[in-house]
Amino acid sequence: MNLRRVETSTWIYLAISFLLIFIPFIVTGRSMQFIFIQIFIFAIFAMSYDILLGFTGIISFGHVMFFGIGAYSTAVTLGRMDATIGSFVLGAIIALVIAAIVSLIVGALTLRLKSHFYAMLTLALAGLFLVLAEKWRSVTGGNDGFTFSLPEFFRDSETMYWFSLLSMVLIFFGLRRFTRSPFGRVLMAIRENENRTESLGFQVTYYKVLASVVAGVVASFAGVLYALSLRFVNTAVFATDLTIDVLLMTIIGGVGTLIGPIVGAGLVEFAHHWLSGLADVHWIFERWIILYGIVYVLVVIFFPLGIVGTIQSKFMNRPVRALRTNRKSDGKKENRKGA
Amino acid sequence: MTAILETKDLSIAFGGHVAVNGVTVEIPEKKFTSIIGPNGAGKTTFFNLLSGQLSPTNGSIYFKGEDITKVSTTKRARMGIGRSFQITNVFPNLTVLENVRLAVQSKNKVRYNIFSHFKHYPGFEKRSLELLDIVFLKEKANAIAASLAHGEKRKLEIAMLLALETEILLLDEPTAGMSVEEVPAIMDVIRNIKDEGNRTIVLIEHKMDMIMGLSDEVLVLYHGELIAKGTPAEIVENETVQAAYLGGGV
Amino acid sequence: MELFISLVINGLATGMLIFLLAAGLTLIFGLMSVLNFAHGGLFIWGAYTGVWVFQMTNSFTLGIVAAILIGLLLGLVTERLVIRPVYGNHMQQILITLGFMLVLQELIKVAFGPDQKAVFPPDFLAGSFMVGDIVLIKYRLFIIAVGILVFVIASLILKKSRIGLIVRAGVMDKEMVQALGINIKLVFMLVFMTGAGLAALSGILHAVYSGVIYAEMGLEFSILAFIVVVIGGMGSFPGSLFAAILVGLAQAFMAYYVPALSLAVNMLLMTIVLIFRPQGLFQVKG
Amino acid sequence: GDDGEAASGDQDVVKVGVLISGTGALETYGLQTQRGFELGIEYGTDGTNEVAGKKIEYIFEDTETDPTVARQKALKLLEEDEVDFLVGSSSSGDTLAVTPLAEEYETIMVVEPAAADSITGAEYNDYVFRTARNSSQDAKAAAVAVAGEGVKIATLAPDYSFGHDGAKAFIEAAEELGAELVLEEYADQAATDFTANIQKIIEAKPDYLFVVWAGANTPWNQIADMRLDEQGIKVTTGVADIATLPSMTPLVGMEGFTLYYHDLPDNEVNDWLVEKHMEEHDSPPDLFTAGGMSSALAIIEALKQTDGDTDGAKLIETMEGMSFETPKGTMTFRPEDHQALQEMYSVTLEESDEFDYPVPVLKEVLTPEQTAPPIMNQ
Amino acid sequence: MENLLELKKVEAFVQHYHILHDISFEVPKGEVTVLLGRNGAGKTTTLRTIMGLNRVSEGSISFKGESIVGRTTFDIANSGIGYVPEDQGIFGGLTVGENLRVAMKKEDEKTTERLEWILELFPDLKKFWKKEGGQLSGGQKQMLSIARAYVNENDLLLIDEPSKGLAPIMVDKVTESIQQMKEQTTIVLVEQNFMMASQIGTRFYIIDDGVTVHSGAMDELKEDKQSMKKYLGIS
Ligand SMILES: Nc1ncnc2c1ncn2[C@@H]1O[C@H](COP(=O)(O)OP(=O)(O)OP(=O)(O)O)[C@@H](O)[C@H]1O
Ligand SMILES: Nc1ncnc2c1ncn2[C@@H]1O[C@H](COP(=O)(O)OP(=O)(O)OP(=O)(O)O)[C@@H](O)[C@H]1O
Ligand SMILES: [Mg+2]
Ligand SMILES: [Mg+2]
Repeated sequence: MNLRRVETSTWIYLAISFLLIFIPFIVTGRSMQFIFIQIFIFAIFAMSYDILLGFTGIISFGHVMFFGIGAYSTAVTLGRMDATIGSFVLGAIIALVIAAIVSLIVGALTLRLKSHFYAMLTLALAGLFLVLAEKWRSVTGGNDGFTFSLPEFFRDSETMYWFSLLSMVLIFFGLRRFTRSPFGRVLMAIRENENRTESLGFQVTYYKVLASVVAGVVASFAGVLYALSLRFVNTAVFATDLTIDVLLMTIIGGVGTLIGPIVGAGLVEFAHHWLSGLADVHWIFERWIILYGIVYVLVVIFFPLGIVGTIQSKFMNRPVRALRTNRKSDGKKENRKGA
Repeated sequence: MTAILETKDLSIAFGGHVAVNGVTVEIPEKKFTSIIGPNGAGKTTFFNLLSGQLSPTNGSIYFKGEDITKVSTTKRARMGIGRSFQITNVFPNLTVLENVRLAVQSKNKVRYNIFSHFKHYPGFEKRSLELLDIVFLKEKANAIAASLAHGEKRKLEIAMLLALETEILLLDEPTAGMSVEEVPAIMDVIRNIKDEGNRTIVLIEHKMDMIMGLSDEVLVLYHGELIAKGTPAEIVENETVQAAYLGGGV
Repeated sequence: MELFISLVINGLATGMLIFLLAAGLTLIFGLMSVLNFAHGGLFIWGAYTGVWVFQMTNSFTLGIVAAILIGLLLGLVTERLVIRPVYGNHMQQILITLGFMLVLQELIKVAFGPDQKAVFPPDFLAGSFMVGDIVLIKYRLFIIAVGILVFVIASLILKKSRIGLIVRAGVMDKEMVQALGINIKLVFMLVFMTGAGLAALSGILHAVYSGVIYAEMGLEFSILAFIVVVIGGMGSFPGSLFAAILVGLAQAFMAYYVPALSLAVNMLLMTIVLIFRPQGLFQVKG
Repeated sequence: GDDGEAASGDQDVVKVGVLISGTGALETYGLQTQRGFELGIEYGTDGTNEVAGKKIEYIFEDTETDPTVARQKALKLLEEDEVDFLVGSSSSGDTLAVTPLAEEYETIMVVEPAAADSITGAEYNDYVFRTARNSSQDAKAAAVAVAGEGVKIATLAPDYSFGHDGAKAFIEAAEELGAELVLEEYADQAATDFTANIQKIIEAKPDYLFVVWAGANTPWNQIADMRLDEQGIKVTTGVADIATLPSMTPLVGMEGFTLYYHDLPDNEVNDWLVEKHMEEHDSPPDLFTAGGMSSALAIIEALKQTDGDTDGAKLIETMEGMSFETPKGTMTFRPEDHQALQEMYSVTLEESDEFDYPVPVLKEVLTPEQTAPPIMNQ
Repeated sequence: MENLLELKKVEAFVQHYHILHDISFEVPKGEVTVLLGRNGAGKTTTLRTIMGLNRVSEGSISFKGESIVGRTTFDIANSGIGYVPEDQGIFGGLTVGENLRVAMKKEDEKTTERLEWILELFPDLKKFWKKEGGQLSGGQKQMLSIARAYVNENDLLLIDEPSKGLAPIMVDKVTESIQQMKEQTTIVLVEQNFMMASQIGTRFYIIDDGVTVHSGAMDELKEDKQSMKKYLGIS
């Protein structure tokens, strides 16, 4: 990982982003563009998850709560106000602010709770948000949800495409810088060995909370885009399934790589689209989730680093990190916790 | 001679077992103090209390006259108390270089910078490599820490501790499991630090020749209590110490 | 007063049902430190197979036996294919078992069709009787009895045998246990199978209780089981029992007195417990 | 996509895109709609697949019961297939994610079988017509079946929109008929223990308990176990699809309603449907099969009246107030909110010799006027 | 003399790293064979390879005349080999007593006798019988690890750096215990403490970079200043 290589990869990513700009001229159908938009949105969502899972080593089962917060904030604001850019911006700001506050509080709980306990807590919190969305029907329309209209600017599918693409690219480079900053290095250290990080003089608390806030805010922004792309929102944006989806994307793509979640999002969305489209060919494709599940299990066993992670470790001689924790020491850590 | 670290009646009990029992001691500044004592005497626990990994059930700790009994591990590390661990405690999945670089980064107080690239600090890498060189680990700079042999991990520990450039170095059996050939070399590293004369070193060791060769003062812990204190020569002569610790043969 | 008693009994029954569901999970987590999110998959397979045999043969006992057998069998398969590569790594366990859960759930639809299926209790457990003004539903009493039985047996086994020790040691350092001459793989497999058998057993019992089975119930109920295990303290049998009953009672009473919150009661309970007692109510060693 | 007929791009084709839940929790509903729709086209065109000189082509798409997929599939239908009509979908959420597209693309969408009131209420747009009954119609049917002057009623419903909508509408309708509400009870939709709720109901001592229920965990067993009948409380509810009938065994004797059961409606269309369905699928048509057929018949009737013109505005004009024959008798799209008024059936649940589950037996046909729901889109 | 254990041209991998290149040595019954070498030479890897914890790619390992290459670890252990790993391998969550109980293959009188002998040797273990292994001090862990290998009757003991982290007085005790053990059992010892090694060892092998480069009788080595300097850096 020397300076020069970083630069080449940056150029490659920029080039790919540049090429993606022209997709709408080739793929003119809104439905295909819609798939791309979804990929960009879920890539953003998955990258935010990667910050937690891959870089800080925090498993959350409730990451969808921030996504939902983003989606509902936007939808409610646009639904209640005129469909103008102004209300969109307001909605987005509300989304980000709420997400920041919630993630600050939730993140602070990582101090008390370790690994699966934290995971379960976030699951519960996301569940509570789901209940809130179902119950607060005057605002959310209950689980059927509601539709709203978009500002003129976003109505065009191409605009939406470019806007999502731009967001994804900016967020990618932003997060990449974030993870490669001295701060990001410390996050990785925390993932590896929290106690040790502390005794090196880093205040672990702040790092974890800030990572959680960054992840929450980015996820919320993905939710904002999601609501825009769908022009509709219902309680599904708080469903645990979404967390699972985004988890799968991150894992399949490769945790701790940032580019992995993007690849994962693309792959999962396209695989979904094509496999389910094959339902006429053979009934098994109607049950495409089986294939999906099997592929996923295989990936975890044989390519625990995900696609990007495996490529990096095989061909670029990068040190293998991420999920491959030393099994023995992992077990021992458990002991100490029990003590 | 001023004391940089001071404990007053320091005790800690685990359940019913008192591991450190009313230890009152002054660690003189810029001197080399060694702690010896049988296995389970409470040496590591004493270090854990000094560095903040554990908090005492009783008593207090002073650093440069300031009460730090309630100060967190992190803060103490920043104030200048650095330690190495008896059980190797490194970042297993990061490279050796990255392990040290994290310590260097902390030393240079680059902590919350989220905007610049970590490569913008080439000095860190250079410094890390220097340190690795000192502990004979330079060739392994790009190896994953988990793949190191036991002795190599001990060296990495030391490099990380040195990187922090803390005023006090608490070394917990730094040479345990290190090969006969390299013990003297590591001793030299430690001696050099000592000779620079501006650090306080506290060492836990079972290798008496090291203790003898390096220490200005030796503390003896026994069943959690401080039972003797003095120059190496005095301690070796001390009969209680001989019976409880040294035994006959070696 | 009748109301109170009736709520208590129903709460207990629900609690026992949840306990049965959580018991397998507790065993697998408590001993092997494996977070098995495919638990729900084993649960539905137990439910569907058990119900199928029950309806074919008209014998509830055979249904139960079939459920347990399929549980053991699937446990074997799951352990060998899915769990074995990821012992000791919680993160991977969560991920891989979630994926496998999807497979198991979807396979149910292939094997039994996507429709929900109605289930009725066997005649000797059907209906209810009245004691004074209190309605006692037979099947619930049956559940309470089975729950207690399972609890007692499991506790005895764990207390008396060295197996618990071996498994716990195996989780901490697998290589070392093997170096002590223990075939830890076999031991793990057997424990996992037992856990899976328990999951499947609770599947059939639950199916008859709720009167209906459907493929998605696996995930739904495994989340509930996890909640209980967390509240009770991961890996503690008494903890799970206590937590399950707590949840059961809370559900019953909340549904009566504060229905608005009944949707959220499990989640709330877990949140509160996690915040104030992160290790769960019953702390266990190891 | 599932092309019903070979696609050809020429002018004399009318294309219909049908969104169904082909996978996911509602996939059985999706299948019913699909079969009904196919049969509807066959019946409506006398097997020619042609109306007003135009060939009808239809494409089924699976929404997977996911609004995102629903929207994507709808876009595909509208843009790539350039459909002239949309039909669907099995879930209200999916439907709501699509209805704005109908307006945007000025394409008529026939909603079937999604029941949320808001589709023809708060979220109404001119291009949406619904052949499915909405939740309020269900509730009215239930009210008509049991309510009367001085009758005490209680409700039990799952605690989410569907349950609340249903209970509210029922209470309104029942109170209008002179009934008195004594308890409105909501239970967690995922709960398995309803005894606390039932306990409360017993204490409130209503004459009738109206249960709105959908989803798998049913309260029927427990209602029977808690011996409501012995306490003089009669249960009433909607009878749903055949798959759920076995679980209603404990409710035998109950008076309730249904929107469709294959031997209830007495008309030519239904006779044909039952016969044909038996022939092709070896089973009787189910709850939403009739609905799927109705949606096809509505489209055919509209095309007949416009003589094959698929212009949105023209179709709206035509379809508002349009009546058409369906397996459920004559349906009429109410001009105000485009909701089809339709027959509902008041039934008694009885044991059957033929099946090992109870079946609904007709008590009374409720006319479209009797069950007309309030207009909610203003 | 009969060789209890024999390694011939063993090559082994740790993950995909080729660590052992050519390890050959013989362990005659009833003797203490010492493996020496600097850090990272491959001593630990050699012991782990014997225990079946690493993949052998070439060469043979035979124990009691039978090849044990490719056999599972527990099988090898059950054929009569006890192992004290370098990192002690204490089950941190189990108590001292439980740690020993897991190790005990039988609970007969003989075992009880041995246990008593061990507890006499290491009174700390008795004192902390109910304490969790993870909470022991470094030296106590070392004692427990040794004790665990002693409770069973084994034909061969593989002991990796037993003196590490022990107080001088304990080093003496452990030395003494090994002296006693060697009456009944054959021992392979990896040790950095040359004093100790030379006291108990009968025969030595020096490993360097995964290759056995030198061997001989322990007594000779003490005299052989040149080899000492060349391979061990001791002068
Ligand atoms: N976390 C803990 N819980 C309970 N007891 C503990 C804990 N940590 C240490 N002890 C006990 O305190 C005593 C002192 O342990 P400590 O690790 O300080 O010894 P030590 O002097 O460093 O010994 P060694 O030379 O063997 O490393 C031991 O008896 C140990 O069992
Ligand atoms: N998991 C691993 N991955 C890669 N290399 C490894 C791994 N384990 C050990 N090694 C390498 O194998 C070599 C031999 O290691 P081993 O632990 O056998 O040495 P040793 O002779 O026991 O040293 P020490 O005296 O320090 O304990 C070392 O260079 C080490 O870096
Ligand atoms: Mg110590
Ligand atoms: Mg070694």
